[in-house]
Amino acid sequence: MLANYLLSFLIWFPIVGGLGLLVIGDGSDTQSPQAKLMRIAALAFTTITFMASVALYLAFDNAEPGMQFVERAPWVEAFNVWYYVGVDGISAPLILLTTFITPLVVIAGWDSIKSRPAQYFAAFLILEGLMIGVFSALDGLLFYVFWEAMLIPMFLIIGIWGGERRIYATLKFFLYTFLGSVLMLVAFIYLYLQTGGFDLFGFMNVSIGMTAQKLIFLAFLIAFAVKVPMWPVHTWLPDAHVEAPTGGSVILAAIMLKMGGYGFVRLSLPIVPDGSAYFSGLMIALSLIAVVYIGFVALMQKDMKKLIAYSSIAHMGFVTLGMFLLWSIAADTGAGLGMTGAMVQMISHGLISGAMFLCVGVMYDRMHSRQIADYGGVANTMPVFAAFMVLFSMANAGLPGTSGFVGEFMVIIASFKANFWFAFLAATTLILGAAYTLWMVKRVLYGEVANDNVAKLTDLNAREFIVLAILAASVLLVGLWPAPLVDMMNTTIEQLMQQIAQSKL
Amino acid sequence: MIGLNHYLTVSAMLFVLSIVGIIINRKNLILLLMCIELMLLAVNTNFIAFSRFLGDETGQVFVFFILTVAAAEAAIGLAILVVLFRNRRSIAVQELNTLKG
Amino acid sequence: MMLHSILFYVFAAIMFGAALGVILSRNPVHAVMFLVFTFFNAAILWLLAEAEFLAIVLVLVYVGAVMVLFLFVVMMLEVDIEAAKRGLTRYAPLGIALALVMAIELINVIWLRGQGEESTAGFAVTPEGYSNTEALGAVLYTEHVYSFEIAAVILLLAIIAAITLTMRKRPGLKVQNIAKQVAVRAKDRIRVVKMDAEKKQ
Amino acid sequence: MYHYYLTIVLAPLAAAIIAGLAGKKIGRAGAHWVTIIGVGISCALSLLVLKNMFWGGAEAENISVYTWAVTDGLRMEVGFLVDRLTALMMCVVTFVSLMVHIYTIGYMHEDPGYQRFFSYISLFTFSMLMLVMSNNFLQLFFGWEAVGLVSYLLIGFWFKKETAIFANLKAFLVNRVGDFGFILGIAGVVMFTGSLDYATVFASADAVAGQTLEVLPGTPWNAMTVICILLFIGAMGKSAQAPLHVWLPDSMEGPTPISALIHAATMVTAGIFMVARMSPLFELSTAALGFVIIIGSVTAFFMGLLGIVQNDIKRVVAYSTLSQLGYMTVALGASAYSAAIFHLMTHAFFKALLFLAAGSVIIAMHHEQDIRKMGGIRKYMPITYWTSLVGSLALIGFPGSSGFFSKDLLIEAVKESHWHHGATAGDQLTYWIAYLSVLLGVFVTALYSFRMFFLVFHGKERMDAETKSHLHETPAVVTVPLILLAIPSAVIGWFTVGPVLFGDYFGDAIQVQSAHDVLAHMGEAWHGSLGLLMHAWQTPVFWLAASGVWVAWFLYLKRPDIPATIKGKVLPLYNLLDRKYYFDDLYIKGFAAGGRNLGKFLWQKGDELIIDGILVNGTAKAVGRLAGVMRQIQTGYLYTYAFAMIIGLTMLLGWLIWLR
Repeated sequence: MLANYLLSFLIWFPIVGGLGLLVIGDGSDTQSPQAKLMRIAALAFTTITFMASVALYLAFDNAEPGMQFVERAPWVEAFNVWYYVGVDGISAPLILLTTFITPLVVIAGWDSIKSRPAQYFAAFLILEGLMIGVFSALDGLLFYVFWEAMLIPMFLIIGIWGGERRIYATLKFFLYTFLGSVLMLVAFIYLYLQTGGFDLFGFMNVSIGMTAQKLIFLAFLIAFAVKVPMWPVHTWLPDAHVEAPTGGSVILAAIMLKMGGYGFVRLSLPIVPDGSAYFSGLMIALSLIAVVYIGFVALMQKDMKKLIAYSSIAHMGFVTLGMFLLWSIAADTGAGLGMTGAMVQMISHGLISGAMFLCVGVMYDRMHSRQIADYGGVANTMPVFAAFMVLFSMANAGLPGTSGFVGEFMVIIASFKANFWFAFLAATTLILGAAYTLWMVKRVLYGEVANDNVAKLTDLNAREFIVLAILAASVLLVGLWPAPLVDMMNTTIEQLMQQIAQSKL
Repeated sequence: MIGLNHYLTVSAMLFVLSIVGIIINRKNLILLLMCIELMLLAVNTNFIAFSRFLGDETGQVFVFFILTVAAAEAAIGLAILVVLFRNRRSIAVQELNTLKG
Repeated sequence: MMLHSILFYVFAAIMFGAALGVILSRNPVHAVMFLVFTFFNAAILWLLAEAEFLAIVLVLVYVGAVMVLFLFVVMMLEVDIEAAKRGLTRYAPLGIALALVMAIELINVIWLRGQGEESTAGFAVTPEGYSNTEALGAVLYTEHVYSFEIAAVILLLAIIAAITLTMRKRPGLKVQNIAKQVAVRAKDRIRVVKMDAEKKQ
Repeated sequence: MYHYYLTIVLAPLAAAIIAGLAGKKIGRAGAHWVTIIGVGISCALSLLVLKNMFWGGAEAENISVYTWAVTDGLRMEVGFLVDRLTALMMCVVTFVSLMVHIYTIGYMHEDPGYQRFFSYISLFTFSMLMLVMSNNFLQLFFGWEAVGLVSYLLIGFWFKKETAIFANLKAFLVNRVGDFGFILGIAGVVMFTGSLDYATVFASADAVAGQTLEVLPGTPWNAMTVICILLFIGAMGKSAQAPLHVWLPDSMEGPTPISALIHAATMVTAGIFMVARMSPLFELSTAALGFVIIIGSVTAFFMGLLGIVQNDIKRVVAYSTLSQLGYMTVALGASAYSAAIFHLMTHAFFKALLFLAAGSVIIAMHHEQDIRKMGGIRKYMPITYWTSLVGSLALIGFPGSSGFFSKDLLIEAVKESHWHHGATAGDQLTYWIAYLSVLLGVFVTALYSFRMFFLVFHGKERMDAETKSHLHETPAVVTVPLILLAIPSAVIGWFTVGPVLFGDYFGDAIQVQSAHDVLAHMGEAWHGSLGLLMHAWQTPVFWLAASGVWVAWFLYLKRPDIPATIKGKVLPLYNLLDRKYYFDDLYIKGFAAGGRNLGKFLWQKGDELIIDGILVNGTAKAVGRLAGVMRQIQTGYLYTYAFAMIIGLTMLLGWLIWLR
């Protein structure tokens, strides 16, 4: 049965493709016929991967709370490490998001990457496979290997194809995330010593003392908080985004940030529920700080990419807020709503922030500037683009009917059950999100044509139009009819909530 | 009676003296080498005392080897010193700071 | 036994003074001589401890070879003695304090934490007919023969190292290159020039 | 009827999508035809629905269209609740929207963004229909925000104009402040009832009223009061109640047709409609009703005052809208929901009329909006003149006009409300504030309406010669909607007042507790429209309105020199009014600038200085600096290392001896 190896196919097919590109590709410029071949090959690989993930979606059983498409084979027998992968309602949507975004990134980088296109696309292909690996790994060590390996292509993408301060940004990115994940490894080793294996389900079932739970939670927290990123370990993100090439920013915002949220759901909550309960107040506080504090910070950004990066942090605050509401809610229902909201928010943020970065990329390709002050009146010369940008901005501001609203709505409702003031602070995003996004829109798109450069702008070409149109359609689809997405998660989240609610002491 | 402790004391005094020698002589590399020889002497004395105290000849065998190695060391050390002097016309310790990057 | 103790104290005191001389004398030649003297005294102390073989070796190897080497070097290098010995360093007080601390520590170890009665008593009396040299040889060539070989290699190494380090080619030195001399060919040295016969008168 | 409802909603949406996406292909005419047909279908079907309700005795229908999402026991659906309240609103919305569509053909015919504009206004109609037809809070919020979005797009339609794009951002943000409260209110509803569906929520409302919520620790508040006030904050944003009214006057920067659409018939009425829809909840919290009525009174009176000093023709109408919305809110607070909705309806007609008439004048004046540069236009534009007169008379409540019935009865309802009969001093205070506000508001309304009317249509011709030479009546696409709107403005009150207010038209759609039911009380003394008309002369309302008109006539036609004198005498007061009570200054210099400064502070001090500067790069720098210090130890002299070794040895020995 091919379906038995579907996940492995999803993981390794793009990696093999990427390695192939690396082997065949040389450092030629974008104009050569060989570079063209590389692009087409990269697109083919990502598209086939996406098709395979569609197959995964079609074969996915919404009613099954456990793992599906499980593959298990011994890897390092001396340490009881397994090649153990599988998906459930939490990871499957994220895998779909990954395979959905990557082809778009390939198309977006079609001819805006001037140097070493083969290596550029290869990096994205390998990255895609590794990210799918993270989302599907069920063995701690496998998870860790994918998690760390993922840093390498991203490090290279920012470091080679990035902007002027790319070395600073990429180092900051690398050090931050690496520091966090090393602590995760420590936690894994502790759990390995307790269970004699790296099986995540073994980790979930073993009982752990309170002190150990707290320490494990903190180790996980540092690893995942950096990735999410949560305040105050967020400062790598704006720098990394500003310097990364458009495709890098898109992947970073759309998928890599989700790793943090996914880590919390997959590891922190089920493995150390009591530790999570102990620190849930802290988590909620940090999340709310992210929403409010970062909202204000985003308001004052002069660089569009920085602004979107900060708005990403604020939106990811909703994710962590939704996840840790359980222990603040007295009633028996409502926490699942927060969790679902958090998951939906992750998917939605992947689409929206990806789209926003692509929008900035479209302008950057033409003007080679990300400064808001260099723009003004772009809507006059690029009306179609302006329409897309307004749509995505509205989605970013959480307008109902777009995907940005779904998660925020659920999380706000759930947080109201927990505490009025949680909801109050969370809901400030309605004002702040609109303020920073639309103020940027006002300064960039509206007004008279600001300068000659803007006057010379040309509207979207077919390639850009297709990418943005696909994203716009998906943003609207999730916003108007989130049921398919939510149904996919429901059973798993229900089971997860029960699991978390039980003490493991 | 003269026993272990007496020998140990003597060698300790010798050792401390050689340390003082190393510290106060920063001008002349030869003197440093000589202090090291003194130090080895102190160590050897210890070995002999313990060997006698325990009635085990192995300690003396050690001294034998130490003497061998010390002779080799002195030979090479002096050779280095000669080469050094030849190249820099000085063996003053304070001028030998090429270790500092 | 009384004599034994007196001899020990006397030679220990002399050795101590000689060691002081090593570190304090201004002239390196004097320092070397003091060092030789120190070694002699040490050898006597070792004799008192009935380690005759090593005492002899110390005198032969150290005084006879190493110290002479030192002396050679000192004399050969013609070091500007006065300049080299001018004044104590600024670290001296600290160094001396440190040395004192260490001395206190060592005394502490030796006298307060020692084996008590046992360690202050004299060494055990050796059996009749005991030969230190023989006993040492017995273990050295059996148990430690491997180390012994290595020590020999180390010495060889030291010889080679010392030679290679100090050897140099002086420009303008007239030496034979035997290999070159042997390898020489006739045609390198003799060129046969063909000449036209001289005109007959 | 399901397909009817679906068509009503989707026709404008489809039209909007066609006009928006295929605008270039179908051309200008195609764009206006497709949208007018779309809205026309909606309007016709809405009228049919209303007819079925009114005369056919059709029952209210609650239909679910599709399930948006279900999770954790919370069903989120999209569906329609069509009862009599909804039917009325649908008709008002679609009818006014249709008029505006037709009018736009004339108003915007030179504009390059013609198709886009039609797309927007159709989308607006769709959003508003979604809002009023919703059967649950989620969809209500969707419509709520969607009208906010489209108003943002419409106000900023002329996106090259700096004032317009400032106004649209302001409008959206102020609305968002309201929505902020609204979404919290919805969250409260979900918390206490576990449902978003109106029917379920209303059914469990009584149970909620007994519960408390500790907003501030240690002080339990009535849950229903908290929910209702939060919901009403949303209404304050949308219906532009003080202090969230600031967006509305500025939004006049948009093209005039959307002023009519937004400010007369649709967006601003959303708040009023919502409170009426939520009457089962609001009825359970007297405190919330008190909050509503006070906010309404303040808005009704003080915003009216501002109309007197405005010189922009559209802004005068805008402030009048604010004031009238205040009236409606007061009615809501007095539990006279039907009166509020009735006034909403009549107001929709005459205010749309006034806006469109103002737009007509603006077209004729070549986009001059300052009333000081108009005057005596009556003879050039007779149709506009007469329709404006109808609108103004309706606005001030001239006996017989639609405004008369709605406003007179509204004031009467306030007078008779439970606040008047309340026992506590607070009740009485509330009553007097509300009653005096609405009563004095009548005078103010008459004054500013006719000030504008006289300045525009009568008196000296103050425009320049160039404009004057081109001055003529606007084309039929403009005047026909004026006439079509003037008719209901004049007469609709006659035959609807009885059934709507006293005939139990709304049935279950609006629920009022019997103790609060002022309209039922008034209904006992109801003798038909004619009877009310006969007694019009005896009410203070009439005389206040008349005196307002007289003062306007005296000050602006008879003795135009006096206003300037008055202005000089009470300069501080004038400044206060001219600067709109300094609300804008407070918001822009206080909140907006404060927010920006806070953002700058957090960014530069928090992120860049503390986190990045001190914690992140500071750590790196500290390591570097430490290494720099440590490097000094590495002198490169052998004896230093030897010395260090000896020190270490000594310390190790010391540790072994003494410390271990």
